[in-house]
Amino acid sequence: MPSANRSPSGAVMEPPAELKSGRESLSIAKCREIHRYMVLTRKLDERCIKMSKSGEAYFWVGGPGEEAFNVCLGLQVRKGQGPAYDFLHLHYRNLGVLVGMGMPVLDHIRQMAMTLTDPHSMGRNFVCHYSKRDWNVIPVTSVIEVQYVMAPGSALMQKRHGGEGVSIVIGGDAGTHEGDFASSMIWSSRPGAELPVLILVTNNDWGISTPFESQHAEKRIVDRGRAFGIEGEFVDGNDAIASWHALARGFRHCRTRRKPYMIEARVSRLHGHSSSSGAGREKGEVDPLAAFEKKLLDGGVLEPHEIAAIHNAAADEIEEAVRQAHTEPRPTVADVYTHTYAPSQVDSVYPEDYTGLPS
Amino acid sequence: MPSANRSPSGAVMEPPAELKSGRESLSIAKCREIHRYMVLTRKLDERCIKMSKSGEAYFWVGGPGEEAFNVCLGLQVRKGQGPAYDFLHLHYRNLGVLVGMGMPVLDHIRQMAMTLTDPHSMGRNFVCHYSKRDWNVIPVTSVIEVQYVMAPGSALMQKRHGGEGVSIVIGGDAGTHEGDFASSMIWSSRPGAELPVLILVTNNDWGISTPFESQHAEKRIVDRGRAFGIEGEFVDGNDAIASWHALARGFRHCRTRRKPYMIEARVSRLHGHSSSSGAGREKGEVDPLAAFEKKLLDGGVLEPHEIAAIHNAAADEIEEAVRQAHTEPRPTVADVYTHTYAPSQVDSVYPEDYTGLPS
Amino acid sequence: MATLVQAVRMALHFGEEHLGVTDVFGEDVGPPLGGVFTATQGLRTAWNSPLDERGIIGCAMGIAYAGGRPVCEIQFCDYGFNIIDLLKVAGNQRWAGAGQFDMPMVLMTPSGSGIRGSLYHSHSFESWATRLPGWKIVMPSNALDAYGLMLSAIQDPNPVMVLLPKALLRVRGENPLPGEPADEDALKQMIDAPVGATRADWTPTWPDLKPLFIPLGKGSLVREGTHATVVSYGRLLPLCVQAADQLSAEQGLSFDVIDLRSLFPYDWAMIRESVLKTGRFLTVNEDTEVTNFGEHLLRRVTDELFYDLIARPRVLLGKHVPGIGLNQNYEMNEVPQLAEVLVAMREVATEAA
Amino acid sequence: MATLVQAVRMALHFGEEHLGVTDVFGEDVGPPLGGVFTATQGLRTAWNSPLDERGIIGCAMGIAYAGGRPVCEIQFCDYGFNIIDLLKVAGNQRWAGAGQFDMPMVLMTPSGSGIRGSLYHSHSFESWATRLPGWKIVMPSNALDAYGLMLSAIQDPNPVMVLLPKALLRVRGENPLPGEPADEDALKQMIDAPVGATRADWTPTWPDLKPLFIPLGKGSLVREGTHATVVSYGRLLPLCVQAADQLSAEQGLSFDVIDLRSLFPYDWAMIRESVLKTGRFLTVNEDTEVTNFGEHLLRRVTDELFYDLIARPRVLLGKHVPGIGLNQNYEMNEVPQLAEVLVAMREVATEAA
Ligand SMILES: Cc1ncc(C[n+]2csc(CCOP(=O)(O)OP(=O)(O)O)c2C)c(N)n1
Ligand SMILES: Cc1ncc(C[n+]2csc(CCOP(=O)(O)OP(=O)(O)O)c2C)c(N)n1
Ligand SMILES: [Mg+2]
Ligand SMILES: [Mg+2]
Repeated sequence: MPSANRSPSGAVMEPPAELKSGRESLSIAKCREIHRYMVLTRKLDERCIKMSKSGEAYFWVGGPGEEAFNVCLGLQVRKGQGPAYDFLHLHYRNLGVLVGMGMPVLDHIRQMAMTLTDPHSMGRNFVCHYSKRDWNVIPVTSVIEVQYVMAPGSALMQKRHGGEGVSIVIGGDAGTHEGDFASSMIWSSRPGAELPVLILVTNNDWGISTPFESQHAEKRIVDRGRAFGIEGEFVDGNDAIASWHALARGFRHCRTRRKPYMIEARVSRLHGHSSSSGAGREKGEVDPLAAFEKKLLDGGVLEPHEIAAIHNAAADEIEEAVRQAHTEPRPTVADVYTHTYAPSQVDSVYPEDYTGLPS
Repeated sequence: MPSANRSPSGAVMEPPAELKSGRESLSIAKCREIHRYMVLTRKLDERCIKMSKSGEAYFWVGGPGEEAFNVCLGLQVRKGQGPAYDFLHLHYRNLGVLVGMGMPVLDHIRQMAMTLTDPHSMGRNFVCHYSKRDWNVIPVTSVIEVQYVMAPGSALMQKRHGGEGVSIVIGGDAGTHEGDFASSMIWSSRPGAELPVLILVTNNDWGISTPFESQHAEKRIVDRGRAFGIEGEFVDGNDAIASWHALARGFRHCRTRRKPYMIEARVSRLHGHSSSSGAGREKGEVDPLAAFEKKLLDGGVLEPHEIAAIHNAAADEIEEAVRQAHTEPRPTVADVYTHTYAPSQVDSVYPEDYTGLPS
Repeated sequence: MATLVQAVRMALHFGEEHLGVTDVFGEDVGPPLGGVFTATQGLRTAWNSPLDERGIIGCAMGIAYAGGRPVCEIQFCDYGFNIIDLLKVAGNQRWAGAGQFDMPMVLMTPSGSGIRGSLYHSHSFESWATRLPGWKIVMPSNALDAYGLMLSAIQDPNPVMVLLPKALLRVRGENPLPGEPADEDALKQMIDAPVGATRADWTPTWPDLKPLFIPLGKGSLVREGTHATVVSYGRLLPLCVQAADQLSAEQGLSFDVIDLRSLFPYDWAMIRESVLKTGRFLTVNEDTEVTNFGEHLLRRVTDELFYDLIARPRVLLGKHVPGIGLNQNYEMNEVPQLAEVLVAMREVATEAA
Repeated sequence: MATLVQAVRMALHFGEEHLGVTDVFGEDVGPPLGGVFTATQGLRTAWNSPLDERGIIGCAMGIAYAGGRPVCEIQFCDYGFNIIDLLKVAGNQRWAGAGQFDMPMVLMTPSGSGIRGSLYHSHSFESWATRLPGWKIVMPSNALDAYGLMLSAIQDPNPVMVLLPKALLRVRGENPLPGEPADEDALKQMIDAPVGATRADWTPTWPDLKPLFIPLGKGSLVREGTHATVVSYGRLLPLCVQAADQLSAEQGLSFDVIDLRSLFPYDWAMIRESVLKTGRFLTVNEDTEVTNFGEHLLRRVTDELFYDLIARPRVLLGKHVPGIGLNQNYEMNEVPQLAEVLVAMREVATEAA
């Protein structure tokens, strides 16, 4: 929505060109885009929770309550393959990042439905465990925090390559207590060899059942970067506009100064840890989507019926994907060994795909 | 030397009752004691280096250049067995700590000479790899930094037990880059469950051949405690008087507030990393013993001939220990399996000592 | 009857009250959750730790060094691969330190497949664990053994690892624990934390449990027969028993089925005696097949009983693949299931001598 | 002739110049030291890392993901027990990720006993390493194989672990590397960093090396004979050869001695053919004996060749103890030495059929 749309005061109310949050603001067009992806993300999670309960799938994990931060992140990624582009070292809550980057919902559903066509894992891994080479999405592993030790490696290649590629790494608050979080700071900040790692922590105040304040003396996790000279900030990750700008600052710092930046984002956990803990809707947590929709309504950017239409469109798109996924092939016994080893000219036993013990 | 010895100015010069370093001072008696133990420590290291070169032993590691800090530490330990006393989680440079605590030099030499009588390891482990149950000296392992994750465990028992017992953990600067250093801070500072861990780092500016400044963005390692609210300080570990007081503050904090305290001490590495790197005397490093002796001479506390006598006495004591150790029994094939498992009433295969595979 | 996980919980309670257990801890081990499998609900000494497996093991070692008796948990054995160095130190400190310090710690962790857990909730740990000299390793296959092995694990002054078969945690035992109430609903009321808001105020009512120490190193001969010896443990043990019963009923083949229970030290006398009787040996586990603990057992049999064998000794193991896939067509074809157990047992029993 | 460690260094140089190696790194790997065993002196891409093994493996994985070809070092395999989880991820990411990403990383690390290294410079790693599906594991026993296996390790798009036998690193080869200068003093002048102050200004002069790719999965039959098959690798391989020569000279016993070189995948065809010929099998390594890779080899032999064996197949392994002791009376009695190799080989060759 171009700024020409701004109406002089007193005239017919037209939506403003920018939506405000505190002292920051963001263009209406971007807000609409963020909102649309947030809705799609939320609906996708909700549909997957349903699948985990209906018996269509065994397990659900995802990021309801993190849509604002994750979508804003996904939209700012420079996506592509190789060190000229951003690398993504994600964990199991980053649905919104991939949705923001433009992942077809069908691909997410395929992983949930454990089809052979699941491009991320061929039905092998849990949902939200992405792997996408053409977008530099490093295979997500369930092992907490190991992504933090890999990010400096890809950042090293990016720095050496030249350009503005950034290695983004993200995980939860409890996970920062693994030593790998410290390693990430150490390896990103070596004197004269600083690396463009955007170190992100989504703090939802919980590790499964364990409250943050019961284990963490750190008032702010982001403070841990100070001793290493790592710049950073704390942001309300439930505020899409604030998140957008914090991430923009982080990206700018990494892209131009080729040094690390750390952001701790306060987010919500709206459906508990995972389907293992029931995945019921939690009370008392800020809902970033509801909050953003209120802002969009209050700002006159969207009408209630427009919001409803966006929700419906998302639901329809997802329903179609679920239908489609159900028709697709499942892995069979023949798929057990594939992709264990890459073909190799210097291997006399497995020059091609793996077939079990050497024979 | 009681303060009554202080002479009015202008009178016959008598040694002062306290020796000064900057704004701090320490009693002459304590300084003499520290000095004597520093000399014994240095001589012991030098004799062991000789043994490693003469073929009497294979390998040397130790702490020449760390005598000031280590002896001051050893002298302030409350030694004894069990949670009422201090626990020591040491690494391979803490000779001076044990000497300061009163370890017979013969026990150190026995380990160096790999005798069966070596009380620390029965000739199994490298020198300086102590184990001493009656003084709560946890078995030293060569694995860098693992001692830092154990210290909170013993501190937990101490806090629960009541009293003033402290868990002391110490290691080098490079080792702080292992995740275990971060874990130690995390586990010592849990809100409401803070632990009396005295976290020490002896920074000698090197990890084997790798200079500190090439890897560490941290200006001060001790700054890493801030985010966790861990109090601490940096001290010149080559200054015995400064070290004494820094450690005294650390002990007091831990003993009374039952919370962690961190000290980073700048120390020297006078004979390189170990015998693997030749163990020759390095140039350009401050010698804490020479520095302290200069202070003692300048302050009129000791005469040159007194210092010489102290050195000679230490050398004689050590020589006698070497002679003794050479007469003592060596392990034989019969000793291979012993102490693999403690005897157990609930074990039907190994109710007593281990004898190899189940039969 | 109590489930296996209830039996673990009751053993830990007995340990707290009678065997000096000072700390039961790990990720989500304390209230409100009491463990992701409920193993530690209601325990007096249970507490939540930071999300840091290295810290957990280190803390347990420190507690043990200082005179405590800790039971720590690694939430899934799948997350125990960054602590092998610490486990090694826990296992070698006594030997290295001339026998000065005991290390009375227990590490418990769920192991094995069978809960549709995909790559990181399906690992087996025994082939790693048995490579740790200084440690003792047990793995119960039923509630009563879980109780009796846990008590021995606590009592033993050495580090003991208790591998809990994930897939069997909710299976009820066939024999009551000493002191277990007869009514399983009553037991549930007493010791299972309620779901929902009332949990915050809940305290358990513990039955009057009695000690049962199943000696480490003692197997259990759960079926007796003549045609072959089958050694297993954990998730696969009940399948071996089921197969033995089926093959007995359908084909008249009878088996010695040994529940090893204690993986190190193992009951060599029991295995030896059985193989001397049957002349045929099969061991079954689900860990990956290259450098697998079952291969050690086969080697022992070959070492000492080669000339007593009347047929090829064999193993039935998990495939050498990087993970267990979520879609059950992966899992079912990667680790042994009943069908493969039946085939392997029939073959070892009937192969021409 | 070049020493084994010089061969490794030359292979890394060849890798940097011709095979796309982007980074050779680890603790003390870069200047001035060039590795605690000198393996990385003078290399263009060598750099020192923080003292953080987890960071080293993670960084290597990140580099490989981003298109680089890293060779990282764990200073001693003894310090590689806190990284097993990362090694597992490096090995399973391809399978888990539907084959999208290659992982062309090499991890090299000194392994085994023989340098009077006490508990933490004497560990063997092969029985851990071979439990990592997705990885390939090699262990050369001489300079030429070290060169050829390292080049293949670099070239292979999968993670490859190169275990370097600590005790043999300074042993000279019997065959020249392709392009190696004939005069070993000349070679030393060219590629060994000088000791002392001149090192700072030193640059190496590299010989004009040629490629040699020893295929992964190919063993080497280093002695041929008829009485028994002996499979070994690393430090113990030369001892098996020495024993074979001695037993041949003194007792007329001849052996197939197979240098496995590649531990996974291993050359099953070569082992099989040999055992079919001799009917007798012995495998020798120094890793601890419970759940040991040699037990896997024995199991394969039992699986497929049981009825072709004319004597008990056997293993000679390190004892199940928590560590290697410093006093040599420990070490000599904990891991196989020439005397035990001689006994085991004579016994397997002569045991009554
Ligand atoms: C290394 C490791 N340990 C334990 C687990 C089990 N686990 C899965 S999620 C989780 C809590 C993570 O909390 P946090 O890092 O705050 O992320 P959140 O789920 O809250 O987003 C735990 C303990 C794991 N996956 N990996
Ligand atoms: C986990 C581990 N990695 C590597 C080593 C090999 N190593 C022994 S000492 C050392 C350097 C230690 O440096 P620092 O921590 O600064 O202690 P310093 O020796 O300088 O006192 C290294 C890398 C080890 N012992 N343990
Ligand atoms: Mg969280
Ligand atoms: Mg240092």
